[in-house]
Amino acid sequence: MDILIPLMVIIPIASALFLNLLHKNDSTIKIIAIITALILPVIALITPYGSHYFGGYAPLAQNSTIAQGLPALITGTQLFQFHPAITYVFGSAQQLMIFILVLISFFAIYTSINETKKPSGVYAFLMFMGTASVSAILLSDDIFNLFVFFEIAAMAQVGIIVASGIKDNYETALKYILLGNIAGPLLLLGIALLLGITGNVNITDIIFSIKNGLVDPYSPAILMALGLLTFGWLYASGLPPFHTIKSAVYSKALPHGAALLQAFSVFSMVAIGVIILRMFAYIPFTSTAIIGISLLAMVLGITMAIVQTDFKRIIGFLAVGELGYIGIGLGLGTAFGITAGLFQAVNEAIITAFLFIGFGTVLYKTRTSDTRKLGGMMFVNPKLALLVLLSGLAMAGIPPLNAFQSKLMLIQASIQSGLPELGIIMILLSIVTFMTFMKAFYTIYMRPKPAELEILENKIPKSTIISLVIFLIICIILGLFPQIATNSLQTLATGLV
Amino acid sequence: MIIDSQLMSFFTAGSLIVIGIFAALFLDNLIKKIIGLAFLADGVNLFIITMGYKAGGIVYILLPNMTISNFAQNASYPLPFALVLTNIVIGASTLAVMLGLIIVLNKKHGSISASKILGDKGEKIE
Amino acid sequence: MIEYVLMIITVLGAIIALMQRDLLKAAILTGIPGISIAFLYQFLLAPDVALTQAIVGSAIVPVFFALAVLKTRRTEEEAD
Amino acid sequence: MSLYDIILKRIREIQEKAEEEEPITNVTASAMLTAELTLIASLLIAVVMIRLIHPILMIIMIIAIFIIAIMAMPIMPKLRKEQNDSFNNMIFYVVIALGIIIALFYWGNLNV
Repeated sequence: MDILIPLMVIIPIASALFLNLLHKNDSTIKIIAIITALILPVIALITPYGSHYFGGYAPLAQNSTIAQGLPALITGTQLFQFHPAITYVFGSAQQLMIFILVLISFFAIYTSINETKKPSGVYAFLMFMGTASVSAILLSDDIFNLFVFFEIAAMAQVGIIVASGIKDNYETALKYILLGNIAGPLLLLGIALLLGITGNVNITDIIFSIKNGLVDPYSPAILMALGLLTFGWLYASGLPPFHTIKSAVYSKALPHGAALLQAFSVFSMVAIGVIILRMFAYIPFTSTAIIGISLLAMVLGITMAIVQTDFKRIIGFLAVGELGYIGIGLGLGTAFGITAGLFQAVNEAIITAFLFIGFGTVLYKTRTSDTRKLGGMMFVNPKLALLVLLSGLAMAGIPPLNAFQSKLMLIQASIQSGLPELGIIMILLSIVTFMTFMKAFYTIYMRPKPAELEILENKIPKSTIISLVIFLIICIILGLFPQIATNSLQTLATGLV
Repeated sequence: MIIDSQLMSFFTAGSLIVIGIFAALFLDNLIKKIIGLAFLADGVNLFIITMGYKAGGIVYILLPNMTISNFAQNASYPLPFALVLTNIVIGASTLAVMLGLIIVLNKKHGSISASKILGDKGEKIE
Repeated sequence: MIEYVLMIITVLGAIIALMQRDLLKAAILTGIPGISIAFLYQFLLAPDVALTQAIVGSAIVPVFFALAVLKTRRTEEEAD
Repeated sequence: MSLYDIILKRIREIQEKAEEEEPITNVTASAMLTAELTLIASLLIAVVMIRLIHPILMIIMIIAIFIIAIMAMPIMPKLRKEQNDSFNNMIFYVVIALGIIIALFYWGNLNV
C-alpha cells in the first residue's frame, strides 16, 4: 500500500480539472501548469516500488490480518490468491517509462506555454489528462481499468488535435474518433471474453487461471480474446492498418502536441504489448503475429515517409515505422529481446519528441510545413539547425546517441534468436530512415531559399531551445550509459519470459 | 423453451455488433455511421450483461430474509454489470463529441457525407 | 417468452432505424432498440444497468442525434 | 534501355497519369524509386524467414515473389494511392484487418 503510487494519476487529473476552470487567467495557468508538470517527474523518481490496491485490499495470501480465522471454504480455494481490488503495480520499468513520459509532457507543456500567444487552460487540461491516462495504462494491472483509460487517452488525443487550429484538423479528429469507436468496443469485447472465461479482470489472476489449468488455455474464446486485444493494441499504438490515421493525427497537431501524442502511442503500445505477452506468450502464434505486424509497420511506415512532402507527415510516418522496432523486440520473446524493445521504446519517445519540437521551430518561423516551399533555413539559425540534425542522427542510430545502443541490442537479440533476417531488415530500414531524414533536412535547411518564402521576424522562445538541449543531453547520457535504462527494464523483461 | 434465452441473447448482441460494423462501413451518411457505432457499443454491452446472467437465478442484491449460501448459489455475477455501467457512460460521452465534430464540419462544408468531407485531401497544403 | 419478443424488436428496430431516409426519424427510432435493450437487461437480472440504459438509451442518445440532425440537415444526401 | 530506365519511366508515367498538381521533379521520382527498392528488398529478406517452415518452399517463394515484383514493378505509387487519407478507405482496411487478425488467431491456432 503505497500512497504515492496513485498520485501519479491523481495529480495530473486534478490539475487538469482545475486548469479547465481557470479560463482566462493566463499567468495563473502558466504557473500551475509548470509546477504540476515539474512535480510529476519528482514523484516518479521518489516513489518506492510496490503495489497499490484501489477500493479493496491485498490478496488474502499476502494479507495475514484479514486472512486470519477465515473458513476453509475460502482458504482452500483459488480465491485465496485473487486480487479483490484495482491493482496498480509500480516497478523499476514502470518508473523509468513514467519518468520519461512525464518529462516529455513537461517539455511539451513548457514549450506550448511559451510558443502560443495566449496559454490556454483547456489545452493544458487535455495534455495533463492524456498524461494521466497513459500513466494509468502503464501502471494498471486491471484490464478493465486499462480500457477506461484507453478511452480517456483517445479522447484527450482527439482534443489535442481539435485544439491545434491547423487546417483540416476537425476532419482528422473525426476520423480518429470514429475508428476509435470501432476499436474500443471490440477491445472491450475481448476483455469481456476473458472475463467470461476466467471470471476476473485482474491480469495477474487471469494469468494464474490460465497457467494453473483452471481454464482451457487453447479454448476458442481465449484465442478470440487474444485477437480482439491485438486489434485494440493496433489502434492504441497506430500500427497498420491504423498507420495512416496515426501519422495524420501527428501532422494535424501542433509540434509540442505531436511530441506528446507520439509518446502516448509509444507507451500505450509498450503497456498493452507487455500485457498481451504476459497473458498469451504460451501461444506460439502470438510472437509470430507481433513480428509480422511490426515488420509491416516498419516497411509501410518508412516507405510511406519517403514519398511524403509535408515534413510533419514525414516525421509522423517515421514515428510509426520506428514503432516496428519496439514490436520486433517484444515479438522475439527472449529476455534480451524484450529489454531491447523496451529500451528502444524509451529512446524513441525521446527522439521523436526531440524531432517534432525541433522541426516545430521551422513551422513557428515560416507558418508552413510543405517541404516544397521551404529552404535556406540554415542561415536563419545555424545552431538550431545543428540541433535538428543531431535529432535525426539520433533517430537513425549514429553511435554516441541512444538509439544506436538499442538498435544494436535489437540486432544482437534477433541474431541470438536465430532470425538474422530481422537484423538485416532493421539495418536496411535504419539507413533508409536516415536517408529520409536527410532529404527533409536538405530541402528545409540546406538548399537555397525559395523567393516566395517569408520568414517571420518572431524570435524562437528560449524554452524551445532549452527543451531541445535537454533532450539532446538525455540522448547522449542514455547513449553513453545504456545500463541506466536497461537495468531498470530487465526485471520486467525477465519476468515475461 | 426450445432455445436457451441466454444463447438467443448472445445472438442478439452479435447481430447488433454486425449491424453496427455494417453501418459504419457501408453507409455514407455520417449520422448513420454514428448510429451504427452506437449499436455496436450497445451490442458489446448486451454481450457482457448476458455473460453475467444465470438461468433461473436471482438479482445480485442481498435482501434481509435471504441466507448467504442461497444467495451465493443463485445470484447472477455482478462484476460484468459494473463494467457495463461505466461503458454506457463512456459511450454516451464519445457520442456527444462525435456529433459535436459533425456539427462543426457541417458548418464548414455544408455536407454530412463521409465521402465528401472525409475524403482524401491529398498533398495540397497551404 | 417476452424476452424473445424484445430481442426481435431490438434487431428489427436497429435495422429499421438505419433504413430511414429521413434522418430525424432515424434519430428518434434509435430509441426503440435502446429501450428494448433496457427491458432485456431487466430480464437478464441486471436492474441497475437497466435503469441507466433506459435513461441513456431511450432518452439521451436519441435526443443527441435529433439535436445533431436539427443542427445539420434533415435528409440524407446522394452519395456520388 | 536498362532495367533502371524502364522502372524510372514507368514511375513517371504513373505519376503523370495520376493528374496530381505537383510537378514531377527528380526528387519525387527518386524518392519513389528508393521506396520501391526498399519495399522489394525488405520483402525478399523477410521471405527468407520461411526457411524455418521449409527450405524448398522458401526458394520457390523467393523466386516467385521476385518475378511478381519485377512484373508489377512500380508497386509504390499504387501502394501510396491505397494508403490515402480517405475515411472510407481507412475503415475498409480496418475491418479487413480485423477479419484477418481474428481468422489467423482463431483458425490458425486451432488447426495448425
